[in-house]
Amino acid sequence: MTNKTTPYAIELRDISKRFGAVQANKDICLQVPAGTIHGIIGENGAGKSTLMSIIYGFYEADTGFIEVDGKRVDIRSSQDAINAGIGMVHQHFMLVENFTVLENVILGAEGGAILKGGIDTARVELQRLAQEYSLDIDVDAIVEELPVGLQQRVEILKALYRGARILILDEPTGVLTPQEADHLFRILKALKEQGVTVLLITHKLREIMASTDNISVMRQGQMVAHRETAHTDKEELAELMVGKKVRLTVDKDDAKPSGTFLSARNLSQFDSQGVKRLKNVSLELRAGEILGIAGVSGNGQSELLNVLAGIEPMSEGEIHIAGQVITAKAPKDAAEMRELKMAHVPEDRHKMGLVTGFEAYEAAVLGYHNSPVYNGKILMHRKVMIDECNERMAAWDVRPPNPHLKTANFSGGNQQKIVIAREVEQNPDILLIGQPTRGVDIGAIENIHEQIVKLRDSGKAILLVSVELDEIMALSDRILVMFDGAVVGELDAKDADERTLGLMMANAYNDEEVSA
Amino acid sequence: MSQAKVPAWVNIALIPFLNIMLAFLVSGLVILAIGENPIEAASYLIYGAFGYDEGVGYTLYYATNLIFTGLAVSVAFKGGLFNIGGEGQAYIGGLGVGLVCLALDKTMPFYVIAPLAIIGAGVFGAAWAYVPAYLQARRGSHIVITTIMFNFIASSLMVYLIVNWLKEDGRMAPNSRTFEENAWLPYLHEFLSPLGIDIGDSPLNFAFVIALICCVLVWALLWHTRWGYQLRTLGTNPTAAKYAGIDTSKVTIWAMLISGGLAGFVGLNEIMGVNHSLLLNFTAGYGFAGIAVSLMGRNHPVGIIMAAILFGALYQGGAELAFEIPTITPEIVVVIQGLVILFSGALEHMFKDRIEGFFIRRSVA
Amino acid sequence: MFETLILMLDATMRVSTPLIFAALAGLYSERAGIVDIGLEGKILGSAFAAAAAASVFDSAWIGLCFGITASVALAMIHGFACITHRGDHIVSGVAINTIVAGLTVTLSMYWFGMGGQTPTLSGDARFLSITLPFADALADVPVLGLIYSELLSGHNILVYLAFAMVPMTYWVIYKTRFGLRLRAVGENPHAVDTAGISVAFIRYRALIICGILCGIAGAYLSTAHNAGFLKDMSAGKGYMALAALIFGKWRPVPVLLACLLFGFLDAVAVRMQGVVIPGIGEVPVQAIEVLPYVLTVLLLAGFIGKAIGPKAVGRPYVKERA
Amino acid sequence: ADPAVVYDQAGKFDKSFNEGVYNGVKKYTTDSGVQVREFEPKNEAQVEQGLRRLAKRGYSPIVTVGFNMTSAVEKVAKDFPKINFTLIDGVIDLPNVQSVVFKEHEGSFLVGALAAMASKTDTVGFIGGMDIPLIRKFGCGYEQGVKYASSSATVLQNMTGSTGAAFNDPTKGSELAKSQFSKGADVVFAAAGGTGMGVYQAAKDEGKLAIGVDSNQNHIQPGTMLTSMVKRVDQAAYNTYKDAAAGTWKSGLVVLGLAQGGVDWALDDNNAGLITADMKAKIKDIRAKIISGDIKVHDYMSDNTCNY
Ligand SMILES: Nc1ncnc2c1ncn2[C@@H]1O[C@H](COP(=O)(O)OP(=O)(O)OP(=O)(O)O)[C@@H](O)[C@H]1O
Ligand SMILES: Nc1ncnc2c1ncn2[C@@H]1O[C@H](COP(=O)(O)OP(=O)(O)OP(=O)(O)O)[C@@H](O)[C@H]1O
Ligand SMILES: [Mg+2]
Ligand SMILES: [Mg+2]
Repeated sequence: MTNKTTPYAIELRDISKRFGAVQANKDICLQVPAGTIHGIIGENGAGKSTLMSIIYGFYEADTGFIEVDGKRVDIRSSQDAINAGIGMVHQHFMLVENFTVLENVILGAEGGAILKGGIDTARVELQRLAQEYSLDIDVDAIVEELPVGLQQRVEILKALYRGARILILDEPTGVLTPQEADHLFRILKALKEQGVTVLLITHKLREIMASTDNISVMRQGQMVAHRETAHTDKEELAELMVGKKVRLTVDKDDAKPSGTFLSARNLSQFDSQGVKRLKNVSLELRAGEILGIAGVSGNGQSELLNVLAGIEPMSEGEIHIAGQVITAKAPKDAAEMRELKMAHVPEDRHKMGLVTGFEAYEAAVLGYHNSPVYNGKILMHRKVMIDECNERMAAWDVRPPNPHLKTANFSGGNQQKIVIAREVEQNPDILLIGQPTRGVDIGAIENIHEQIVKLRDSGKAILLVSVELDEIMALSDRILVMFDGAVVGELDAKDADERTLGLMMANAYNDEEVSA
Repeated sequence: MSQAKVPAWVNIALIPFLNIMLAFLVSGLVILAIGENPIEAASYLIYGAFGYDEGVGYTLYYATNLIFTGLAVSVAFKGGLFNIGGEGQAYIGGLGVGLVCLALDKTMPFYVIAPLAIIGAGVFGAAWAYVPAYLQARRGSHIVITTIMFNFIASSLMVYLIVNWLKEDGRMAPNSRTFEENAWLPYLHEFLSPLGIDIGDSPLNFAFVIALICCVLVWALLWHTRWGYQLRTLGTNPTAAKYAGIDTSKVTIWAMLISGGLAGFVGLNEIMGVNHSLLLNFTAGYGFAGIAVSLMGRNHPVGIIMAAILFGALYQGGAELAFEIPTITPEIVVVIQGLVILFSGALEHMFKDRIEGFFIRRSVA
Repeated sequence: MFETLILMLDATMRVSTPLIFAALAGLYSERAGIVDIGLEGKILGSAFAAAAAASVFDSAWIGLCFGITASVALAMIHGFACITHRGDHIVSGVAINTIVAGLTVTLSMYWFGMGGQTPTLSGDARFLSITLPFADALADVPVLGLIYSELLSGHNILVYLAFAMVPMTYWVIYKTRFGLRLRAVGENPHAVDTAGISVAFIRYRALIICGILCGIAGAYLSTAHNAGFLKDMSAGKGYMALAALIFGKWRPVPVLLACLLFGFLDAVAVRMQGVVIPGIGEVPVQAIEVLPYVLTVLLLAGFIGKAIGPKAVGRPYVKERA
Repeated sequence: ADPAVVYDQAGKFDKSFNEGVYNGVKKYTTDSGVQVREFEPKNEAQVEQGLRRLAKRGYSPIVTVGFNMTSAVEKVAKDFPKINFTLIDGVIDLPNVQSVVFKEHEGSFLVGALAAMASKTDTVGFIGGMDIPLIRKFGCGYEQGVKYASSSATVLQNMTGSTGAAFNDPTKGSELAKSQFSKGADVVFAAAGGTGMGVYQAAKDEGKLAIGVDSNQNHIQPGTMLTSMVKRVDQAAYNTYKDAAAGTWKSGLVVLGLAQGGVDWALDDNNAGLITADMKAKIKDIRAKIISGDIKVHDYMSDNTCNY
């Protein structure tokens, strides 16, 4: 960099960060010219948020350093970052919900020991900012009473109030309606015109293409490509993001779907804040068929699984299964759903699928602990459980094959095998399966995929939720794409390719078709 | 990266041992600070607790109460609930025992009274735990606060009942009348001396046997029944419990009922075993001591028995110590108890993280 | 009748004072996200330290300093466990209460050899009541005179301080930078952290204030309201303060009212022993004593409104999942 | 054998009842040079345990303090017939137990009369500890004395509580005293153990008079302690040891009243200024009349009523 003309607004040099065994960031280099909007894309878990948190001083990098305006800065805390003119809008908002907008904005920048002065200054300053960037907001409103879009505006105001010249936004549109998102991009543009540098993380290619100047792509903790927005397209980006992973070919014949085991109609669900997380989803699970649900995570897939499995009650809609109708008024819990021959491999094995403090043989009956097979009149049949666990460990090649090992002490892949074996071996009619190969190595992936196909071929109905496009395409017979809680498209697996799916997942497919 | 490489004995033996040693060390410093010799104090303490027959009897008698309350805390704890209400539940459990004995001792034989008294202790103790449990399960009221409040309510209730209704006429102290002997739990020295085992004239009574039986039952319940399975699932991973279709509020309520019932059994030992009348304040802090016992015993019946005997020895040895060195009050035992709670409970990460780190580094290297 | 009421309220002020200090102490701590059932232990520890020092140095003020020091030290142990080592707040509180219950008796036995008491304090070793100007002169003025001379005048300085602490706390919590950060850290420590403020430092400071206030509460018990330390003299006041804190929904003025209510019930109960009320008979004192606890349970159960505490209270703040 | 003493749970420094016994023990040690083994139990179980331990080691006689110990002493005395016990304030009928009880009503009568004479408002107060017959006995004797000296006087009576804690709650004591003062009382008699400390403090703070109990408590707040109703538990303890050493200790019931010097009122430098010659003379007269039987003081515990 001897002949650089203007220094970069921010430059990262060889940043690495490791969480325990996870290498979240590895040797990351990044240069962002001042006054540009720089997009960063990458799959879930690629390390984007970690990188931004390092820039913002929330985490400290293990190695590497950061330059701002050509000067090396030592960022050890958020305070350092703020002093260096960096502001961040986090993926999960960092707001004190029962504070007013004003209080949230001045928190940490109160301008004196007594609040009054700071509040008055902030009121005036916020008015100015609001006018300048059309960031209108009622500064005396309580934050938790504001819609998400406005809460995000508070985050932006927070950064600007502190005089941020570099603004990081981590998936800012994940929670926004299209209109709100449009408004946000107009604001970003206005900021850019004032010379603010913006780092924008998003999964939505349409947004990236529409609003950025440059784009960097991350994969598995590394920076894999940099592009100028003008010289790239969605297809290329999608490919860069997904990477040239080993193509997993699963040997399978065409599906021969027969009867319907489950049909769901207009399922909706509101979360505790009253936000609609699942929007009128209808689907059918047919014997001998794998139905894949594709989508960027956080678009309602988890809610769908939970509602189908009976873990969370639905708010609206109905499920028909085994001659029974389940509605919001007549719900069934997870145990009752299992009795209807439905099995469920949850997305998150640590949080849900396993009790990591249990020995393997105990975890291997979770959810089926009431089964007469394992229970005597009073005591549980430990021996039966252990024997069965031994058998399954052999059959599924769980290593080490030790039923008494604490579940926590198995590797991710082997934990997953324990869970899948438990659910599959119950011989269910329906198997709900979420992220079956998340964090599982290639050998195990193959094994798991084979089992899923085998299950289909024996006439089971399978619902597969995965954020891995490869996996969806390799396994599914039919694919639904979810976006923002709703099903936005349905494809026959034969018609699916990465490009189409990638676009649908980013909800950019229809724009594309219209423009094409 | 993981616990995988930390040997099991580190967690179940080394860390608790270090915690208790640190607690003893600090207690030793306190004794040193008040100008006494900790070694000498320790020798009186050990002699008092184990050095002679009667001392052993007393040690086990105190341990009986602590086993009950320790089990009570741990059953709730296994379900992720922190029951600070052992004191109140024990108190009310004693009321149950007392009422049974007072009602029946004149008319019924021992073998009728005893099972009814056991039921009385359990049911009353459980009933006292029920309200906080219900409020936690269905209304989300914080069980720690409600159980604390219920301790106070229990103590006022007992004063009211004993002073106004149960006190024997013409007696000064607020005690009920003394039960007839057929409502007394037999002393163990009556059984043991014919066998040639001498525990002196100690108050150790049949309740100790009941406590041991409870340990076995709790062990079986927690690790060998379906209900125990559900409880442990709930306690370690509530999300997994929901996933498994476990009715969490039902399990919560039952866990507290059992916990309260176990605490209530303190009444058997104290009321039916030793005092033979219903009196005030017989719980004497055993409910709180149960927290230390259960923390130290790692919430396992075997650990609880050992911890209870250790604390029983401290109580008994502490009394001996205070007898021999009057400047040291038996309250030194309370200090040790508190330090155990501090080091093996609140400061568990202080050692744990470092020691595990050490073993991990060693195994990585 | 009116006079009886005034006298009852007069007693209420005296009895409520330690509750007010302790409840405000809890308010600082819990508003910062630290559950503190160790209020009881801090009060007791301070009561002992204050009485011991006051009797040795023959000065109530020195006693107060020692009481505060002891209480702050206990608060720092709590902080060390809960903030630095992410320990369970409740376990730590129980531990502190237990340690103090034993240690005060042990130390006083050693120092004073009086079975867990300290010598009786008199003169300068105690906070004596202050007669407000003209109190005696105005005593005969009807109604107002009585209120002024009996109810308002004639308390010791700590009583007035307790009442002054309420607006003071209100001001600190709602009107200062520290208060803003304190409240924020109890609601969402992540927000505070990303705003460039140290979560641990704020929480430690909150605990120091908590320690100071509990220290005053304890010193009041042993050197103002009473004249010496007695074993277990806090007698559940810390828990009662916690109840008042919940009852007042973690806000200064309602907390004050809750303390006054509890104090009033206490004052009534003191005078109810064996009193026969015509038509009703003897009202058991226990029924009155127990009211604060019952009310708190009802409140927690949502039967008389909802008690929602600071959102992050009781949860250790962990930045990294690793 | 070596002598011993077991205090009750209030401990030997309760400034009142136990401390009285302690004073007797101290005096005996000073006079005879014999050390007395002391034990202060901390809970119910330790009372019996401590007694047993002492008995086993052969201590005799063992002085035990307070009615609370009655059942423990009874059990242990049965098991150790060779050891002698003296129980103060309780009655046990065993060949190796001496039971010492006092005529507290007589002493209370005296201080009641003094209170009435010292009162300017003709209103006096009584604050009892735990609400038990024994304490009512104090109250009833006191009331009779007050009425004897001034038939028009008002006696305000309060009990502190209904549990043992009522003997150790100075805060409540001071609150009760303040409430009695505000109702016009200017002399208050506290028969309430440690609770009394709060009463005396309140009297001092408000410039009223208080009457102590059990030991001579006049020194606690000199100048505002009118007198103390002393109950010579020290003597009971002292005599036990002395008699035992001399071989004259006898089991059975010992009742100590005014005549035996078991109860009395206290006059020393601390309260000399408060007692006028006239009062002194009157009290002397009353005292003589009680001893001679001319004044019959009703004992509450004889029929559990205070009808005199
Ligand atoms: N505090 C933490 N402790 C341990 N591991 C972490 C932590 N934060 C992130 N990780 C891990 O680091 C990796 C990168 O995570 P990061 O959140 O940066 O991904 P991301 O690209 O932002 O993903 P997403 O698109 O889902 O937001 C993941 O494997 C994640 O599990
Ligand atoms: N949550 C956990 N708690 C404790 N130890 C764990 C945990 N998860 C994994 N481990 C341990 O960490 C090691 C590495 O785990 P990881 O999931 O990365 O294994 P892996 O090499 O990817 O194995 P696999 O090939 O089966 O996926 C495992 O051997 C396991 O013992
Ligand atoms: Mg992210
Ligand atoms: Mg892996």
